[in-house]
Amino acid sequence: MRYIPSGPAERKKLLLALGLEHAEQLFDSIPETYRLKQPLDLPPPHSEADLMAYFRGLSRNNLDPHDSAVFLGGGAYRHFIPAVVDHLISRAEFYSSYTPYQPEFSQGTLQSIFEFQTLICQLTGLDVANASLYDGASALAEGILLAHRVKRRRKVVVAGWVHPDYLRVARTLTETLGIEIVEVGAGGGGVVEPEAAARALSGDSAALVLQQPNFLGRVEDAEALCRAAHKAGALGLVVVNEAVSLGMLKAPGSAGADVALGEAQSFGIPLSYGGPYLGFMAVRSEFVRELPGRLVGQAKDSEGRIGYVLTLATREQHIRRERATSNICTNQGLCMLAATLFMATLGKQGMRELAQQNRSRAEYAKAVLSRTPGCRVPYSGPSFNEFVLRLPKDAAKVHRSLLDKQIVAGLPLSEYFPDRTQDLLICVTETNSRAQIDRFAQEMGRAL
Amino acid sequence: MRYIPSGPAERKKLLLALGLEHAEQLFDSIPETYRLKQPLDLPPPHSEADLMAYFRGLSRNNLDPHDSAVFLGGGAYRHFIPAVVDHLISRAEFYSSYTPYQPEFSQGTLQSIFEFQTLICQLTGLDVANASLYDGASALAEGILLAHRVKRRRKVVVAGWVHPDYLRVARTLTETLGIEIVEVGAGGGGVVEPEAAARALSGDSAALVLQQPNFLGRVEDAEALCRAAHKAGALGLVVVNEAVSLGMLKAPGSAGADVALGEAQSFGIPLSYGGPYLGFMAVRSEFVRELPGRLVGQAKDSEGRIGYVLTLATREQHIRRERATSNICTNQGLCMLAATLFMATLGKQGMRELAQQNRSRAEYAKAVLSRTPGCRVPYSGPSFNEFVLRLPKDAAKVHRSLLDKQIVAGLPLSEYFPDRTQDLLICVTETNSRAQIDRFAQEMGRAL
Amino acid sequence: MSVQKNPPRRREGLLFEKSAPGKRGCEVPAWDGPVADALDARWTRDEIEGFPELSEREVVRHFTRLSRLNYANDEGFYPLGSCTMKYNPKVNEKIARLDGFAEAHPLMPEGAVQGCLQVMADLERYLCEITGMDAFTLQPAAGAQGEFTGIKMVRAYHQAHGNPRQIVLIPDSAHGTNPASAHLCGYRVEEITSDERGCVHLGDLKERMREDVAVLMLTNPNTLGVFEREIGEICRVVHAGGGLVYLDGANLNAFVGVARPGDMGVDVMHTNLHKTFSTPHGGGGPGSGPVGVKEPLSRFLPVPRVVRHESHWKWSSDLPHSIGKVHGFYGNFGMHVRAAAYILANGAEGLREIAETAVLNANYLRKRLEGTYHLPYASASLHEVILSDRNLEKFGVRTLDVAKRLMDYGIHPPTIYFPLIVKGALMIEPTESEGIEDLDAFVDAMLRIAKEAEEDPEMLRKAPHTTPVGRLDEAAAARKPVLRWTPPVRPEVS
Amino acid sequence: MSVQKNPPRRREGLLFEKSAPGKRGCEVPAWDGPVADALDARWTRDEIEGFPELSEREVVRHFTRLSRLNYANDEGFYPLGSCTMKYNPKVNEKIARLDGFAEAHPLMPEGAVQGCLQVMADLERYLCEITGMDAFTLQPAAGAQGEFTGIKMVRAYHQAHGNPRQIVLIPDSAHGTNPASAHLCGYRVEEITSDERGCVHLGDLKERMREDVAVLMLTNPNTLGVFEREIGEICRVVHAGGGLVYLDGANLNAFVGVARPGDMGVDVMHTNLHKTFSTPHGGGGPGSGPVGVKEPLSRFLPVPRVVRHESHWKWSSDLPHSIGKVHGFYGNFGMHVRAAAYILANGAEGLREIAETAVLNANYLRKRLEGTYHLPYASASLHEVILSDRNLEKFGVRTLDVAKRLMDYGIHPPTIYFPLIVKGALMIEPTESEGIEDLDAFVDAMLRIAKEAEEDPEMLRKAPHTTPVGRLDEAAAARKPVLRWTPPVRPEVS
Ligand SMILES: Cc1ncc(COP(=O)(O)O)c(C=O)c1O
Ligand SMILES: Cc1ncc(COP(=O)(O)O)c(C=O)c1O
Repeated sequence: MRYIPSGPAERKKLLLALGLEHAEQLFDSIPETYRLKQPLDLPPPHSEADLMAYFRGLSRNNLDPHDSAVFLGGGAYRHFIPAVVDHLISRAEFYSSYTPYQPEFSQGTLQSIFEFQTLICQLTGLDVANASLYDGASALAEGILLAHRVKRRRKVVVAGWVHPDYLRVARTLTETLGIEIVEVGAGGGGVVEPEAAARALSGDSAALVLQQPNFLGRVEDAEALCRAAHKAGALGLVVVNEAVSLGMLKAPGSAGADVALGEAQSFGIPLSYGGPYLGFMAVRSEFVRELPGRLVGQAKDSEGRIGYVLTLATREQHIRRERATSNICTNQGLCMLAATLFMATLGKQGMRELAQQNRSRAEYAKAVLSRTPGCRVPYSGPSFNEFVLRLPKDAAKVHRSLLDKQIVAGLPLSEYFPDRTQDLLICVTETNSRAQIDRFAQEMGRAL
Repeated sequence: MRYIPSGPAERKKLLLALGLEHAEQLFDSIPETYRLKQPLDLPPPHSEADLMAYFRGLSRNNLDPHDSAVFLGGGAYRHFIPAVVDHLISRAEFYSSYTPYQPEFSQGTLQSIFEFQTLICQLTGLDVANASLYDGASALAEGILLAHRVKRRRKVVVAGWVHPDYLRVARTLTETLGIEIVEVGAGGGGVVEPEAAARALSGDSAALVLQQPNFLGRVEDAEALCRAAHKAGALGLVVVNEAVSLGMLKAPGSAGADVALGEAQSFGIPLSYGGPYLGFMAVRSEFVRELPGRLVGQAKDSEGRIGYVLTLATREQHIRRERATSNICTNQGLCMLAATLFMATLGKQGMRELAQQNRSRAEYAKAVLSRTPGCRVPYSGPSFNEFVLRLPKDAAKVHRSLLDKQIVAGLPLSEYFPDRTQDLLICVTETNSRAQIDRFAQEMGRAL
Repeated sequence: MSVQKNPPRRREGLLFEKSAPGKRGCEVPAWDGPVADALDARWTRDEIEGFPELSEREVVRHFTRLSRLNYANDEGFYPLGSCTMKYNPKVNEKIARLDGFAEAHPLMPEGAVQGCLQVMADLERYLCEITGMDAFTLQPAAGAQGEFTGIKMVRAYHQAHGNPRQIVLIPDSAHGTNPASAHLCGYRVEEITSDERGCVHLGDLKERMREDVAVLMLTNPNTLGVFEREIGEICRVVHAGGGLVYLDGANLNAFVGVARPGDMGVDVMHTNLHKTFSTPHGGGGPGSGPVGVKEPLSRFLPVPRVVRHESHWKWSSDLPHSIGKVHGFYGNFGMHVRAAAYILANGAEGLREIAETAVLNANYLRKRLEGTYHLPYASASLHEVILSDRNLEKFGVRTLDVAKRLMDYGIHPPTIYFPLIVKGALMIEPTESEGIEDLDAFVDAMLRIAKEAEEDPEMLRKAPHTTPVGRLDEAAAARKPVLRWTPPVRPEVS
Repeated sequence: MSVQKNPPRRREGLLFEKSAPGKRGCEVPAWDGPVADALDARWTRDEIEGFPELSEREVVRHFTRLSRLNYANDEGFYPLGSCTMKYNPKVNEKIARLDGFAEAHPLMPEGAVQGCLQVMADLERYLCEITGMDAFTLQPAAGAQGEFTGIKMVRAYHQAHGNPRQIVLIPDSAHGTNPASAHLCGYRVEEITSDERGCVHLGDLKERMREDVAVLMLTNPNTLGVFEREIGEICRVVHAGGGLVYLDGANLNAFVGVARPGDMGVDVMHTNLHKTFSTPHGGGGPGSGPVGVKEPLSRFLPVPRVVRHESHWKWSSDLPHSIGKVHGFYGNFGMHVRAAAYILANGAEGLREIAETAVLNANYLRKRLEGTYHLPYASASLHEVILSDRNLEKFGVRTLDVAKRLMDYGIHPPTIYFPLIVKGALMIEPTESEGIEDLDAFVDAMLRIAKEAEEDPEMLRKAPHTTPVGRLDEAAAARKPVLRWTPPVRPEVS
């Protein structure tokens, strides 16, 4: 097999050194009855050329991303990825190494994580960030668990439009610990009324959760909501699933959040049909010992040279086992590196401009689409790069007919909320050109 | 500019250190009259996203290589490239460094070249190979110049079907030195008769040149031809432009060649619309000091450790200036590395099997195509992965009509030889599936 | 004399230290439409304080330099036990980056992503065949999340039978994620002791196997690299008590293609695609931890499930007893493609050759090192061998010193101090991806270190000596953690 | 004591030494058709003797290790004078690898490669604008081939005027390719001496400018980094004698966007895309050396030419006076794409910023190093500065020692001993791709080395001390050249 360095000659030599005659003897400790009598029923070994041809064929069974106009968001965002990201994450030193248990041989990874932690703190306006979690959805679950540990209360209030899949995951991951997740619906403007949230909070509320911008793309009043949470003695958890918005919207920390968490796929990580993505979490410093996942800290050697190490490991499963803050072990290392590279490359100005341009393009699309007869934007308040468009007829049908024109007309909200048959959730990023937007509006007009 | 590390602040600091006020002063030594009064008339600076979009658009104006069946050879061959090739040549240590003038900082490049030289010697059956030349065509010119230097004779006999572009380049590059290139046509079998070649050779012939397999894909009798050359006191030069054939056909050195040269694009180098490719040259050891281009040799340091260095530099222009063996300086370094990786990855067995399979597929195509009514293969002798198909009507027209079916039906020979209006030069490699070949034959039948 | 032959290398500063105002490494694309009015200031922020400003060149140079401070599996031996640091085929990286895959949005209509669905359906089928389980979910993002998912299904199963039960049994040699995952599912953990062979103490198991035990989490081969021969009996005992058996399949590499957990009585298991199936470890992830179940548990699998509908693949959430979702979308698809490609590249023969070679390599190392290093358990080894520092104690040299010193020989240290049941454990897993040359180099280094322990223990205790930084003081770092860069406080200008 | 803190690193063996029978790193694709009959043995070979047999894993590890023995421009300062080791933008690599480009066969019908033709037409146009020339050919594969092409056109021009002439004038400071290229075109070379400013000695030029002089090959700025201010007068003198002026444009980076050779009287020139236009140096190539001409020479350009025909691009060979072809196809297209992308990324402002920054950096280094190191020519520097070892002579330290010692500081040495008119030259070209941090680190290292020369010259003469191998004996290597691996001769078995 081409991936294995030992050929027949070397194999023989090694067997000889062990005094064995054939490889089967290596498995003497596995009871005979369990050993396979015939080979597995799998396709035959593929040469590299055949492998490539097979998967290229499959990949071409997907929609050609360069021959279509895609207006999909809803938790995964198509953004431009500078070439440096892939170039650098493809260096064997990064991608073929593992968790930096041995710091003297892993300063590259460790320093990158330290930089990532810092960047996330700067973006969220909070004090400490960890080295990544699986994805935004599990980050929300971990955030709820953290609030539960800190507050020793069992209720969590979810305010308004939080990504429905995040909530499902959070439920799966927290319900057996007796945590109850209560949802407070949004008001007519597509955002939650802080008063409604306040009413739902009580003495057994560990946290209030809001998403910024929310699932419908609207900007929530995070400040008022966090204030309400604090009043009830609960933590304010802000979920971000379009991380690009952090270049423009008030930092969660400045809005009063105790925990900011979410998904940073937007930062240099390809859509890749839903994963691998990048969960992140940042908290106020008082909660550092309750953080789940890996943390990197600064250290020194005997000559006083600065280096970086995994630290506060006593929070983690390999030391504290069932009393750990989380069960996470392998995290999203290389995605973390991609995000670090993305943030470093765009930099302070780039992050701001990117956010602004996303909004400009989305506002433009909002304007031209809402001029299409029969269409309107039901929530008129501030939004970022997503918005709801309400059609005069069944949105899923229109969506299907536009697909034939190589346009993916956002997400029919009926996929998540069966009664919302006329709504499309539309996302516009810097990858959608003006020509695409105009064509979308035009074809929408025809389809209605 | 994003590629420049100094920003406005740093720029100011550096100017200050020089006691300058503005950058224009840096150019005081360029007479005022020559300095541009207005900016160059070029397109505006492109963001990376716009750049990528522009070039992706252009690349999609070419035929989609994965949605078509291409049967083109004629000096450039489509072969499968293992992923390791691109992965490794993309390492910054290889691709962003330069000619290894400083061996202690360049052992990676130097050892690779030493390995390449060895591999080429093994493949060609000769003693010494250089570190690359520009391409096969210029390698032929360099080979002729070498023969001219060695033999001090002014005539070169070209036997049979050598790539016409190679000859054109060789003429451009050698004619001013008074070298005369004489062509001996091929016989009816698509190969040159050794007797005819012998007749053309004389006491002022420096070399006989043959291509193996020749431009029409036929296997020449290299042994007899080299014998004839030697008899006339000339060198035998064997040109190889489909390097994959070396896995199967007799090594030029074993056939009596004094010089083997040609194009190694087939070894891991993308078609890339004609370049960069990889010229190579190997010679008998007596001619080592007449070799053009770079050479790497083994050396030792004071502790006896083995290392590699550029050597025999006195042949080269930077030392010997106008008396150098060639003017070449920058060569095809990274292509050399790609070829080394390709050869190492395929290895002894892979090279053989690849050659065999190319021939099997070509023979299959020959068989099915020649069954198409009206078509025939005019030269029936041994060939490798190319052959001529003679159609009952204008080949260029048929070629154009098959293009509409996403089939590139080889090369109409009329492009090089206006009188050969019915011939297609067809190449089949391991990248052409049986289904493609069958479809080709089917559509050919329809087009006739 | 102040001249040094080896002048100190410059430390590579942090991104933030290299930043200077006005620079950027990437511009946003040109936009020819109207610019949106600014949002009200109550919604927006000022500039991101402290965020770096760098050119593209600087970013590349910074991270290229950082990369060179790392040791790579592609560079040399990396016998990190329990992590299966095998070769990551380059073609898999290319495949995962094909535009059609890399740019597929997870909420695309199914008709526009048939290629992705096919990959996932293929992989589920391959995994079933390889493990002998009946159905797989690809959602879990890593092994630990797989454990959670598996135990959660166990819980749902017991719940459906009237009682979720309360206890999860876990051998004392197990990985820390096992108890942590069990806990997250609301279970209490009880430890099973290991017997003198390093295996589950059958008597202890029998004693603890009461009716409130939901599941036994077994690792096989266990973290000592020893096959739990009595797995048949173990399963019988647990099943007899109404419990289920969970297999931590992290060590599948030891017997892939040779035997199947599904044939041994296992009810539910996870496998780590980043171990046996070669998806790159990426400096700590991303991984993928698919979970396989036997039929009785399949109605609890996470949704959505990829199913065939006429000539197409579709997502179905029609599984009323499902535990729900554990991932925002469908799991780490990028890893699924790579693993599927790996399985196809290998075929049945190739997979078996993997196990054979991995076990061969581990036993070769054991043979050459035992004696010089203490072998705490004499049981037959499969894919990894556990040694300890007992023989070096008399020189005051510990496992940590051996590990650090290996770096001076250009070799990555094994996993150390795990499993916990071995004092000063050195957990060595060569995988099938090492040839004799590198195995021997490792052996040579280990033997030389044992000699150095005798001759110059002090030097060992200060190792490594040749790395970019020396031994770092981790204890001090944890005492006063510095977890982010902060701008230097400027002395006030007077 | 035999214990060493720094144990010797293993030498990475050759491919051939690692080979073992029966292995391969890549299989050929499956073929479901008939296998061709074997060719007659007279046409075929036996196995390729000595050819390596390795797994993919071994190939990757071998070359990854080799790569780590290299120093990379992406890693640090690389001031190789005359080579313009600037940053290679990563996006250009991605663009050149787009399937549509990378898989385009050069003999495709024009309609199937409009994208490629557009790129080439664009690039020719950009280069004309940047240099002020009237037409460009992209065929030459590197600068030296560009020189040949240019001089060959000069010859054709003179020939067309009745006499090819016999002599090419070249300043003594010129690069070795200039005389070599002139010679290859059948010309005799005469050297022009440099004056005390390092520039063309006008008197000498006038004297030598006879009617059999075909062309003057001028480098501007010259290899001392000094602008030939009198280029106007130089061109007048040459033109007056019926000669032409060739510009070696290797140093275009010094004034791109600031001034244009075409405005100075130059008739023909080459430019190196791998210098000014950032295509990667690749460890020695591939490069690309487009040649630009003024109108009177354009009818001699190599064929084919890319031309517009209605709404399409076409190849045309309709140029009866063409010198013919210098490349098998159209030149190094892969480099053309990258250069075009680089020009588009920069725009006019960006290109000018390049020249400004390159000159700024060179002058900063000059300012900080002159005095400590001897500055042989006091003329104003543009993009590079030439120093010499004169001030270190008294310690017995030479340029070579300084170069080798720089490696111990983690910095690539400058070009040394070139140009030949400076004894012990250190030719330092920082390019625009270096920021203050790296410039200062270089200065610091150079100043420390000057001090070390005083304090410990012996140590310098033995440098480098920290590289994978020490100073290699190049003279011995040339005396008994070993240019390939050969199998070890086995002692006969008795
Ligand atoms: C035996 C064992 N179980 C479980 C795990 C956890 O897997 P993961 O890191 O993928 O979450 C590991 C990982 O190291 C392991 O070695
Ligand atoms: C001044 C000068 N001229 C010509 C050349 C030759 O260019 P190339 O190496 O591209 O053939 C060089 C290359 O180093 C050079 O520096």
